[in-house]
Amino acid sequence: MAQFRLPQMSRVQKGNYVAAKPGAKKVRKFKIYRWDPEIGGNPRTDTFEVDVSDCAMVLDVLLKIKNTIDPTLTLRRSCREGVCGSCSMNINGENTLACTKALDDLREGQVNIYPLPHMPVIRDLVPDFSHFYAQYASIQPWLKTDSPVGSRERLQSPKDRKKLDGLYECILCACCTASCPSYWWNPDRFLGPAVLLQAYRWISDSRDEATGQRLDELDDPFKLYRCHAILNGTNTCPKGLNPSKAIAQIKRLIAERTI
Amino acid sequence: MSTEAYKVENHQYDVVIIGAGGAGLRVALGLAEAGLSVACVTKVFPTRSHTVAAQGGIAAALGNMGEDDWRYHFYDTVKGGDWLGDQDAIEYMCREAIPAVIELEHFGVPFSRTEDGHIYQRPFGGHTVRHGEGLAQRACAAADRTGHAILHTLYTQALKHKVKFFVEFFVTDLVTDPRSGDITGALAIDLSEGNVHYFRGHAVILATGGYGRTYLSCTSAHTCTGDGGGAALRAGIAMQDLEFVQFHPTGIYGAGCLITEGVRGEGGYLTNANGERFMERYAPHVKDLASRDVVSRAITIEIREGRGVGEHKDHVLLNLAHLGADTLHERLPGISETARIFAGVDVTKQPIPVLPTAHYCMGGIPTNLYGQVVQKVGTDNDHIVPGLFAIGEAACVSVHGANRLGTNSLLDLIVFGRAAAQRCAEIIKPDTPFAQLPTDVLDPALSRLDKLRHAKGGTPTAVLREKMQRTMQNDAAVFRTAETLKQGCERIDAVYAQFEDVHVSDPSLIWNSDLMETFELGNLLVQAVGTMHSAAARPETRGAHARDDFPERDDANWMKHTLVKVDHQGQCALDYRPVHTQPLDHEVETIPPAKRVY
Amino acid sequence: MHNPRPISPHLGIYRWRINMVQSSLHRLTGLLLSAGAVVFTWGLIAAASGPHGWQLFAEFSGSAIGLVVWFAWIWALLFHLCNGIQHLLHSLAWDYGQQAMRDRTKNPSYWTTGWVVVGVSTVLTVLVWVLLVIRLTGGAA
Amino acid sequence: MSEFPGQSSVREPLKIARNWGASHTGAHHWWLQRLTAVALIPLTLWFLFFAASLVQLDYAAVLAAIGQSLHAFALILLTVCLYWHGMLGLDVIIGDYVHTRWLEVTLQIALRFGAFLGALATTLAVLAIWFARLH
Repeated sequence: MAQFRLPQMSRVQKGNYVAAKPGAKKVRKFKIYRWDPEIGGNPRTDTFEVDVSDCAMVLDVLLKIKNTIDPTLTLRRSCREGVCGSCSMNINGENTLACTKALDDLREGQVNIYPLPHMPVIRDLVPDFSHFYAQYASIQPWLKTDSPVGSRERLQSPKDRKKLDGLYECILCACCTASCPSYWWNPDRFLGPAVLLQAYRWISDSRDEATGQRLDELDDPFKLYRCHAILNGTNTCPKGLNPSKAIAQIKRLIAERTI
Repeated sequence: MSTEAYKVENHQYDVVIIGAGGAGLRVALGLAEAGLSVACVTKVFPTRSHTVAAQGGIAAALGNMGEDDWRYHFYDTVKGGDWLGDQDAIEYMCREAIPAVIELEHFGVPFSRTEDGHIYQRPFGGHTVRHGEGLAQRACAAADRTGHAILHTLYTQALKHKVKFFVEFFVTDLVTDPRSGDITGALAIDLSEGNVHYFRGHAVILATGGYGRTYLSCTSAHTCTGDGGGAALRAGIAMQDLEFVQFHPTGIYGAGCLITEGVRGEGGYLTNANGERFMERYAPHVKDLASRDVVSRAITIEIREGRGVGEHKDHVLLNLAHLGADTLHERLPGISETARIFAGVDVTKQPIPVLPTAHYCMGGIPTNLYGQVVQKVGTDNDHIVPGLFAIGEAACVSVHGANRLGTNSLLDLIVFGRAAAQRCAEIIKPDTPFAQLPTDVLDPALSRLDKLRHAKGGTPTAVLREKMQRTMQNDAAVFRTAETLKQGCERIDAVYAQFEDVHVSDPSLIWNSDLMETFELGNLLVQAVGTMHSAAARPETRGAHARDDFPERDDANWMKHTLVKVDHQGQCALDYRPVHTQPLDHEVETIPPAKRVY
Repeated sequence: MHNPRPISPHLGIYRWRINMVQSSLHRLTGLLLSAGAVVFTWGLIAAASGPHGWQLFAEFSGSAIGLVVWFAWIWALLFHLCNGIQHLLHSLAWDYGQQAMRDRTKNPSYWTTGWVVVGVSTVLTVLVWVLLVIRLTGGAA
Repeated sequence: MSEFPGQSSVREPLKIARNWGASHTGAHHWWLQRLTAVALIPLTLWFLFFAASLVQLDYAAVLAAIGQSLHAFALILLTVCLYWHGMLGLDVIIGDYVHTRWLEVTLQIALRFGAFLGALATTLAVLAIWFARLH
């Protein structure tokens, strides 16, 4: 059966409490998931009281904790402006990028921070993405053409180019994929929203000559049709993209060619 | 320490690439296409590299939107670089730009389009036609996400060509054969498993990007720590022109996030506290589209003279509301989002508060125009270091000279990534056997790894890093004087010395980001030291290196590249090598130095 | 080999929004309706088998358990129906609240329609039962 | 599932990602589910009223109502769509949650037989009432 409860060794225990330093101006509490592979055992949640007076985004807080309280806190981060997709994590129950999630946009009270849901954890907030990347590779996400090209660019009308808007901007942060209950229960066979959005990005490209083949490859009860339009992915996309809609469009295209 | 304690996994590839940004991916797929075995070792998943943050465009004189010629591009680049760029390399880049960008389109990059279906091109700072007579529309753009579009597409092409990636492998050092002194490969930690790996190759290509994080406020990602440059300096390689660090005129005030020059290309303009379009005074012809060093200096002067906006009068405003919601939505959707998130500004109604922010390192590891690392050996100014390549921001070809033009960095990645792949394919035969190496070849790298891993000094990495960043921010800023630079040298040397006292809190090798940041700090620090000392030694104003006390360019004495070596004690050895003023062939003529007006 | 990696928390921490509630209910009501199909079959076979068989079925339908089953079935049917219509619209790639999502200034339109689905199905259930009760108590229907 | 991707597998991720290929059968399922769903909208609404009209009727009147040709026809249509739609739905639920291979296959087989038998029995019952009324 699909495991709705976490396996015994994955259940989260209560961890340490770090109080704010005296003289802190604006204190907020952050409960953060921790797991150290060298120690093993069950993961825990540590709670940090942090002076957030000089922090705008959740990432600022995490780096402040790392720099001034606990250097062992582990997370991915890079661009800090929402374009690289490194710092995706679950903040107050929803997947998003820590670097663009403003503290002011979070509801009052304690902030809960977990790694992306239902993924194997390497350490603290760093989950293992290798399967996600392999699934991305499995849809052959590159331009496929056989027609010869000259020394000039292929032409594409602005109208056709517009079809790629809302698709090519995906940053592969996996927020949507890790928010999808269907993916939680079938990660090995369901491609998940992010990868399907990318599949649709190539299906929609007027220059690509493998559209039919791409649709063939997706026509499978598990790869594509595990999507039950729950819309968690669309809800959570930090870039405001719409994977659920992309998936609906793939399904529609596949259906249309059979009728 | 005992190096036996580390079980090292060995890999052999024809070519080992370190870094998987735009340059790393372009060279990787070129090599894979040529049938060489390639390992691409990268500390972040390829699409998380900082190329992804490039916004405005990639330059190529396609002439899709009006008159253009690569020779104009050549002229603009030489002039933009304040005559410090090598004209042979610049000629190569500007000419190859056209096929290189067309090739990107063939790879599938989703460029924006003109009405007739060609690649959309927008104006950019410093890009002109007929040697400054008019603005050129030369920046090929995918909305304002050009870097993202290119990086993702290159990654897909690398997948297509089955490039072998080692993702989240952190390279700690280059490995040198102690007998010959040749670079034989690199030592890396697999972050997810905590194992040590030795990647051996007939060539090692450094595509590790710039060292922007030496500054406190920069547009660079947290990961832009110049790891290749650091490793090269430690391996005894001299770096070139480090003093030239570009400040982008329009980083968001406070956050430092980049707002592309493409905003001004589309018609945006800067204003001061009086609401005046002050660029008209500094660059009467092209105004807001002067090259970046000019605009950054102008903004700094405005603020200095009390015409800055805001409570502290410490920034200026970038106006774009007049462009209209439709244009903003279609052409600049990304910066609309960034401005909303980081400045709380609705760009359809309000201007964006901006400030010059450290952005790009013109300097780097010196190479020829095939990406091969060159050093000055005796009288030979272009001695090729066998088996070592550098491309992208890590390298200094030098096409950007003293100041890079916007959109030329993406171009640099693609053109020289491509060139390096071609050169490797010429000089390396697939599956050439490897010679036996001494058994202790890894010892220096392993002992450094072991030392830092167990570093138990009194100064946390984060504290030291901030000290370095503040020093660079204060003393190697847009304007420099002998005084600030002297003080900067003393301070940065002190920070360097303090690195001996660094504290790493956790000896684990599995995703130990504290350890990783310490390695990164080590890399940043050598380059910070090199930058400060190179800058202190150059008494002239050229491009991004602006001296208050020497406001003029001094071509008689200083039209030459700085070379700097930094030894293990942090001592700098400076040397100089001439600028190549001769173009490659007769298609263009040398552009003689002239006063730079825009 | 490293220590076995834990699986990060999922259902236990994820924030429920109306869309997730709808999806769970759609599944739950689907199961109820499938069970109801068996009752439906029983009723028709009972009718075909003769007065005695029908009597049993009618008694069950009128009993307390029977009434609960019917109530649940009708609610399940109406919810599944309304939600199913939204699903069909989604299948046409309609109602995804496109642009409003981008700037996060508005809630996506499918949250609104989600609440409409819940509201309409509840109102309809009540309405059907009011009518039934009126009929059962001998009122004109 | 047998291999949780990335947790303790010694297999290459690409092996797991590509493992199953595509069965090219999803569209059929999707199409039939929606087709039966659309048919069920009027059919179930009609049935609500029809069932309500049977409340408190005596046996003969019930038989008479079911035996009306139009009603019998609608009931058979409803039966077919209901069972078909239900089967497709339960198929998805089993696929989502049941990952023990033998159990999954057994349930899928049982589901198909069950749905077929259920639909057949219901249809026969309606036909029997209709024939009885004709004669």
